[in-house]
Amino acid sequence: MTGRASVGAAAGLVFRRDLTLAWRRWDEVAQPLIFYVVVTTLFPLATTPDLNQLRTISGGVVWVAALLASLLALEALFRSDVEDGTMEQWVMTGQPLGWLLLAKVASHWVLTGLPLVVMSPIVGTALGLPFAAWGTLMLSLLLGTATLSVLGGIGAALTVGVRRGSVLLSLLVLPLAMPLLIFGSRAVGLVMDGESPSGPLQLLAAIFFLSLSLGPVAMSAAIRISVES
Amino acid sequence: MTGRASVGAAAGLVFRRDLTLAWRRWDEVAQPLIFYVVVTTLFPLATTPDLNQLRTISGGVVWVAALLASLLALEALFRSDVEDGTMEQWVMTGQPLGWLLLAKVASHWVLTGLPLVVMSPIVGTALGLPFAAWGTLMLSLLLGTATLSVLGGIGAALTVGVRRGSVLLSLLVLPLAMPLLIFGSRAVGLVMDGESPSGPLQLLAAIFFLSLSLGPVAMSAAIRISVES
Amino acid sequence: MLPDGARLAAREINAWRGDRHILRDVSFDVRSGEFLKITGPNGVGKTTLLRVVCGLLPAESGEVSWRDRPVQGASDEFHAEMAYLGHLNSLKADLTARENLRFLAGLRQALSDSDVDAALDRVGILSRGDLPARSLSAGQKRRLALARLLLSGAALWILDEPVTNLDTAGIALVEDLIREHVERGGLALAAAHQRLLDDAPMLRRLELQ
Amino acid sequence: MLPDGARLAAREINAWRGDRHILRDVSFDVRSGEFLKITGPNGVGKTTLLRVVCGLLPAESGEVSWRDRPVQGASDEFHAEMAYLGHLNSLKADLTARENLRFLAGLRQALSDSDVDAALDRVGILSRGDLPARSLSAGQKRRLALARLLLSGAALWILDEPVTNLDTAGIALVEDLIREHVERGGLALAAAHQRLLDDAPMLRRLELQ
Amino acid sequence: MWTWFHKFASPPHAYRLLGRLAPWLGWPALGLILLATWWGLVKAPADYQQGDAFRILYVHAPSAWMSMFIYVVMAVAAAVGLIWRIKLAHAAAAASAPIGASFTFLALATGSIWGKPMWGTWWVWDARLTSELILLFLYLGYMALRSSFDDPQRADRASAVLAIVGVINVPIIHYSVEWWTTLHQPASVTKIDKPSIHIEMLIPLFIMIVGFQLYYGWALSRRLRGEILQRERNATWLTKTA
Ligand code: HEM
Ligand SMILES: Nc1ncnc2c1ncn2[C@@H]1O[C@H](COP(=O)(O)OP(=O)(O)OP(=O)(O)O)[C@@H](O)[C@H]1O
Ligand SMILES: Nc1ncnc2c1ncn2[C@@H]1O[C@H](COP(=O)(O)OP(=O)(O)OP(=O)(O)O)[C@@H](O)[C@H]1O
Ligand SMILES: [Mg+2]
Ligand SMILES: [Mg+2]
Repeated sequence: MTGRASVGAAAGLVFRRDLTLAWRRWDEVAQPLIFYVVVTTLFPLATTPDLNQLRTISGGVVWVAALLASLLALEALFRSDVEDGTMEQWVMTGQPLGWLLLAKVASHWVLTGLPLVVMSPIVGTALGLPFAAWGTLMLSLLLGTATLSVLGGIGAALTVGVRRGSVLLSLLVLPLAMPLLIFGSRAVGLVMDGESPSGPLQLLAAIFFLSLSLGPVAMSAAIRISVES
Repeated sequence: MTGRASVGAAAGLVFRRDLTLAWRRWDEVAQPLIFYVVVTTLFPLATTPDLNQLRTISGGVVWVAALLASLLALEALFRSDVEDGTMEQWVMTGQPLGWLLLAKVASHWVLTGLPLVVMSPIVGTALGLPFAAWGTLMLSLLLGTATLSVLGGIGAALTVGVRRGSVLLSLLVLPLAMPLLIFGSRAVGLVMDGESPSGPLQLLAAIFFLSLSLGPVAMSAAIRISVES
Repeated sequence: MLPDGARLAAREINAWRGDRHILRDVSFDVRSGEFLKITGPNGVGKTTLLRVVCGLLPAESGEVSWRDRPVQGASDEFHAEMAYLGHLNSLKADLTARENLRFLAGLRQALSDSDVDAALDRVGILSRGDLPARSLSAGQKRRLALARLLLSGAALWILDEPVTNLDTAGIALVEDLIREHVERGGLALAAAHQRLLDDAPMLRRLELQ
Repeated sequence: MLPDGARLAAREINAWRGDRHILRDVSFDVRSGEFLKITGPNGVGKTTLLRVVCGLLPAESGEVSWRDRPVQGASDEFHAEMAYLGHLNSLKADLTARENLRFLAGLRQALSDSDVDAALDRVGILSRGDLPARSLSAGQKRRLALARLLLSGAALWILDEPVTNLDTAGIALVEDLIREHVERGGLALAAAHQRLLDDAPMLRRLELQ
Repeated sequence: MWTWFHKFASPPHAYRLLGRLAPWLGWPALGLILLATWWGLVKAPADYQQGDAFRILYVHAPSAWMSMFIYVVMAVAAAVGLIWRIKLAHAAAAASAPIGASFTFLALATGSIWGKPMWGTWWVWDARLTSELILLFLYLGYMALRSSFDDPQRADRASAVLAIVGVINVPIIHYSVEWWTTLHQPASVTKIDKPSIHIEMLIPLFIMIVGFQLYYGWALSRRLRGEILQRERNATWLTKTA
């Protein structure tokens, strides 16, 4: 034992632990991605196969699917750690809890958000999204899913101690997620109309940094309440 | 103690237990509804507020939302019962396990599927779905969500264990859900075009009875494997 | 009074966990009116043995028989006559103590409210009957799990460290429950580290190593 | 050697669970080199008291102080010096024993692989180091949780029924661990139903009722 | 000062004070609201552009403002409760939520009734309308979260976190008309320097606002008394009062 672990080292451990756990249970991790692909590929089947009509709404469809897929995975974010007593140990490490939770959220994003971003051009193309909009779609999804992970982290931390948390969680998080959806799909829409998407993208970035600064405090306050029992 | 409980009584208890767990409060009953409404409001936000354009995809949107809502809650269907040891007790009640699990799936459907069916006309109308299509939408959703619950139950039973093989099988369940989505939205599409939806509806009914007859056996086999540890 | 002449026998059980051969040719035999205490250090395979007997784990070889018929093919009949208390209490944290009993023990036996209350009273947590299991103390949870046994109507009790988390009065309670059950013609198997009915006449021992 | 002169004091703690007044004016005082054993029947409030001390439950009134400063405002400093072992083992079932230690104890102390192995060896499960925690026996899980304490580098140990599921050798191990820790200048609190260091000179008792 | 504050915030004192306060808020509220309704519907001149349809403004704008105002009050109360551990503040936040949700609903309903003649549709997915709808969901989420906890203390603190996080939405509602081009009316009354609205229309609007504020005070004190009763049901002062 070479002395006290630094905050960075502790956060790094949390991050690596979650990747390790995900590797052991990759069927769970794959769920959101499968959902995302299935929803977007089935959307034309469920609605209309006409690419011209699809194209106008493709950005929005990809965005909604990404939003819902992220939500799918959020519910379990803290649950097992609270139930098996890991979380109460984290509260008592003497390390700033907010940073540990942020590291956990980051690994969650790497596991669920990032794959959605990476897959989005393929999925979008299947819906008729033009090549020119790829960059904007990916950038907006990058910011959007990351923000959603933080906001969802707050929601998950609040609802982890209550019954039927999943529905309550979406009730809390979806309203906060609506602006993301609006700006994200507007950015894609703008670029498809040949205009500059920088306005909505900047707003997305602003929301991201806002939630990043609020997230750790709110999450750690919520988790402290949830471990009380 | 007035003697051994009958199978029907046991299945009834499982059903009531899950309702009790979920229905502790009025707001928990209302939450699936609110969730559903929120999910479907996201679509016009992300795509287009134009009702004429929305109308053509409204059936598909409602159907995709139903698919998500079923998936959202299904993942955890058996997990807590397996982890806290309830499931191994069920295995050892001497009652036919398949029926107990079917009762559990039924209560899950009553809590998540049925509210979606009931709300669908309102939600559909907000998306421009014509009155004439209400009946078909509700009937197709009734069959579809029930089938999804059973199929999802099989998937959940398979994935709850740690076995690697379960992953492949869970990947098989989602594709099984695809025909539901296709037939369901086609039925709605047909009736909106003034044609008879009975073809796809009959197919849906056939899939439902098929899954109902397969479900109990498949679920109880999968659960017996997952409690072995 | 329970049906008489019941007999549980295990013959040369071998079981593996992963790549470890945990149980090697374990045999035992318990009859109506007997209590078998299984001892041995941590990790020796007590839980493994009990779960094999319950049919929750497959054995590599050997046979478990109940009333002189192999358990293997007739597990529903066997399960209907036995009750298992594992390391886990099998409680739903969100249901009250009463509901837990009604919804789990009720799967086996048709129960009236007074049955449930009598069982809660016997294990000393009647006053906590309407608390969610989540709010019970560790020992109260274990007592609730014991109450489930009382309501199971089973002839064979299989107990894995039943006195975990119990106070002195609780240990005496478990001893009384087992004694009464066995004297009524039942059978009991328990894994335990502590003293448990060590001087009682019905005790038989199996030491794993 | 741990820093000396540490002192944990609780003054007139009152705590409620739901609408029950569980702890009424509970006070105690432990110094470096002492071990406080908390006893009392099931459900009396031992766990509640320990969790209040840890700051995991709010007290209605009263104060816990560490090194003569109230814990309330300075919980990170306090937590850095204490380690809690609850009824739950706080293990991730899918991680191996080694990984469990590295990822949980590592949050507090920078650990090398040999530290982890030494701790596993001390609690007697070194040979099980690469098994997922899910596959460990109940007693082995408890031992793994004890290994976490050894690696915490904390001056204050708060133990809730540490000997749960342990065999006779395991109980002796816990006694040795506590004795060594306390002799090194540490403090320990434990709730227990069984005998635990009952004749040791460092023992102090608190009986709840 | 601090001791005075704690005395004021003590449940028995607050309970009695609120009981005495309520009638002084309730009756004036009723009077003012009736007066403003008469003034707005009958006395004030019709709008030269919109005709009589605009008269719904006298309900719409005040209730929209109240919906935001109450949310801010709720978030501030929640923050006070969280930081200084004052139970009464949490109780005030909890008691405010349903009132705020009702005003939000009223704003949405009157807005869409007004939107039908003005914009030809009940609803559009426009930034102000959407953010106001989100406000309703926030209120509902707040109430749902509260009722999901058995323990009022935990419910207090968990819902407080949500209330504080959600307060970001309030400036978004207010500035939405400036940040995005929308159908909705830009600020005309709340412009600080010179309101671009006729004084004849302004007076009943202000009366209505004061009326709504008093109504809020009245409803809050009644609900707060209920909350206190609920929370203190085991306390000795209550058994003595009863
Ligand atoms: C459902 C539809 C509507 C909603 C949700 C809504 C919402 C709001 C909100 C939240 C405010 C307060 C904004 C603030 O002070 O920051 C407001 C004010 C106002 N609304 Fe609406 N509104 C709706 C429809 C309408 C319509 C159709 C009109 C008229 C054409 C209208 C006219 C006004 C006016 C004049 C104000 C006062 C503006 C000011 O001075 O700040 N609203 N509305
Ligand atoms: N996959 C595996 N690979 C190797 N060993 C395993 C595996 N799974 C379990 N084991 C070992 O099998 C044994 C299981 O023993 P079991 O749980 O039956 O012990 P026990 O006698 O009940 O112990 P305790 O007193 O601690 O409850 C343990 O030693 C465990 O390490
Ligand atoms: N919401 C509640 N309402 C009423 N009583 C409660 C509530 N939550 C917990 N309790 C009671 O508080 C007590 C908690 O005790 P605690 O867990 O501290 O006991 P303990 O001394 O650790 O017991 P054990 O030896 O069984 O672990 C129990 O008697 C429990 O029934
Ligand atoms: Mg064991
Ligand atoms: Mg305890």
